[in-house]
Amino acid sequence: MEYISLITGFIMLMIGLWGILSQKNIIKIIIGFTIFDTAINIIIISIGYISGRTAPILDKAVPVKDAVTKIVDPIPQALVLTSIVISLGVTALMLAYALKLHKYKNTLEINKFKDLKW
Amino acid sequence: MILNITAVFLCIAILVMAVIAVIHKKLVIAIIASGVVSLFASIIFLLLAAPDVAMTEAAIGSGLTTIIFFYVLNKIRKESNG
Amino acid sequence: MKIKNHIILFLVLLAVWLLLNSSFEIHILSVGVVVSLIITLVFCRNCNVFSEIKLTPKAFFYAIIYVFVFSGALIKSNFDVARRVVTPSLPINPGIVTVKTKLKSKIGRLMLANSITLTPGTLTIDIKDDIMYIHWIDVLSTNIDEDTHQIVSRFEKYLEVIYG
Amino acid sequence: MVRKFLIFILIASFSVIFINLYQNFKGQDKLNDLSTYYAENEPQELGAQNLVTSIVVTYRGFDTLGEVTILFLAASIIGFFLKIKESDKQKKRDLRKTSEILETASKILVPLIFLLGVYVFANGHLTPGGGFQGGAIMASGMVLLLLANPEKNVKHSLFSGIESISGFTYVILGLLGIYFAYGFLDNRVLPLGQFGNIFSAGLIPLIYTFIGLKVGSELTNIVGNLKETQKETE
Amino acid sequence: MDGTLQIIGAIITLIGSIFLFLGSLGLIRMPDSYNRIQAGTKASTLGTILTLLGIALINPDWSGKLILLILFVLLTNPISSNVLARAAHFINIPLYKKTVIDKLKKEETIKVDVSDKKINNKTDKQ
Repeated sequence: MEYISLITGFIMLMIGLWGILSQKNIIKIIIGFTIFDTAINIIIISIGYISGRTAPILDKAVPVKDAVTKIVDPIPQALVLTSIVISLGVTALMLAYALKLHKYKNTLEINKFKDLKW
Repeated sequence: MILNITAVFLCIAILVMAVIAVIHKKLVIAIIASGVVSLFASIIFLLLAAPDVAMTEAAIGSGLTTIIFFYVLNKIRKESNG
Repeated sequence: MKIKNHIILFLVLLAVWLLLNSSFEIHILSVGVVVSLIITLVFCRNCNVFSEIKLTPKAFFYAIIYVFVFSGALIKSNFDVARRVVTPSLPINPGIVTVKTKLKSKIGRLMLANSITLTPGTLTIDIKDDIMYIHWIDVLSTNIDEDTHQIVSRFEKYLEVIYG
Repeated sequence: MVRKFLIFILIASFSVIFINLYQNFKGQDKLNDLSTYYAENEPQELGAQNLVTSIVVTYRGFDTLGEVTILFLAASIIGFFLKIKESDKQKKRDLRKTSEILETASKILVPLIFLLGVYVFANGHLTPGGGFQGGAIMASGMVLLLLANPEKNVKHSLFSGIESISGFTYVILGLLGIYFAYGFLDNRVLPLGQFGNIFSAGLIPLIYTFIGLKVGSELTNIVGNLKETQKETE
Repeated sequence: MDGTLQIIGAIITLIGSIFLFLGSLGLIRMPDSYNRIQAGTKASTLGTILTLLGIALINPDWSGKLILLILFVLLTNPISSNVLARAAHFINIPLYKKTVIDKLKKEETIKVDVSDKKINNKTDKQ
């Protein structure tokens, strides 16, 4: 299970990287970034997974005494939880930049933005 | 065993959708494909025993992100037409 | 009239809260009362949706009958769609027709549109005043009165009593 | 052509790294020391059923504070970027009227969606869920309201007010932990209560409620900003 | 005794998934988007309801939340399909070529004519 999701995460990360580097449209580049985010989250979660164990919630199914032998690692989940919310903020920020750039240049092609090139 | 087979199918679907999201010419289809990637990723998180993360990904990754993309796309289209 | 709105919304929210928690402990009940009261006061400043529900015994009786009529129509519609999908020649004859409705209350019209969408071969597209535009997968006639009789009237006689 | 070749080389080198990483990955068979400590001592120390919540709110509380700050910065930068002129605000837009069905349905559905959001963050210490998820659900309720009434705008002052008040209260609750308990964001200010009850785990439900309100209003502000800029051109 | 309840639940879940499968088959076979929305809405509504009922029989502790989910699906699924169909008609997605009649279209075309005239007037003034 963790091997399958780990290798999916790696391939997805490379797809996202390829999208970021090879695409010309700014919106497509931002889509590449969101795929990159999701891939990294999948990798982190699958590193914390221990096969055959359940979610880190100590209810009826997992008594408090046996918690150490029955739950998966909760720390990566806590980190990914914050990472997803931040990724939404960053995506929205990038889209706002894209809107502003489109307003000034009236295009979304990344090759047209040469103002900082010399 | 059944979980592993399900995970393999889901992962193949995720990879296909990711490729579509990156290479498709139409922006609308690319955005929807990236939303579908997030939705399937949330199921993967559920299979990896992380229900908190699955809820967050389903609500934020596939819901709000797609809506924000569409608002921006709508705005850009109106600017280029008018 | 306005206080009825608030009370109905409050009761609906409290019922949803108790179903979500599926327990009746005093802690959960107290938190639910506070939360439902706040949400009711925030969102019900100018809502007039719920005041049109009639709270008579007859309406309650008709609502129970309506649930059965509606479930029957839903199951029938699914077999209808399944038959059309599986048949190799794809026997469809679609079109957009108009029907008339007598209902005045907003929530009644919403429920009518939902029921029409979930019953055999029909899909509500738009609703303007008392005319509804309906996409019909197998058009039998284009006359407005006949269509109204075919599609609307079997639900309308119940919804008219419930919502007015 | 050179560019494509360079991209190919970059991705190929990344894939070599990943193959090495994958070959050395054994898969865990037991928790590491820190997680073992959390799993053993959390029920006595903090009293929350959901370990992830206890880590997010208390053990790693500083991370969450920084994360909420980053989200606030992102929201305010977007607001600064997409500011529209006062003269543009008055212009009327000629929008398609929404159907009566959606308008009626939104009046019924939006309170229910908000109740669901409150349920998710009030039960964050017992079941999966918490402030971030509840805030996202509330923000999607606001999106439904915006879709049903396209002429209306988000009241930015109201949501900024909610956001700053809840952020301020969050920090104040953290400081109470220094005074009454053993450190910043310690939850043992209130009694821990019975394990598994809705009034348990000290301050965790309160803190998560304020995080939820803050995240929800920030996301609503972001969506509102991106929506309103549609006005500029017409 | 518990076993029979679970078997009944599993059978109901299976029937629900068959309806879901038929709905997705309809999505592929139907010729235009309105017919696709029809097939998708109906089959997915009943399929989801039956699946949730089956889960409620298998796991009676969750029945409160599942009843709530059923009510929510019944309320929201038709509304979303109505909004989709309305938007599709508004942006002029073409109907199937065998379509008999389109009464909504006539009014829309009249409206479009009026707006065109307005635009023409504006350009004349300029």
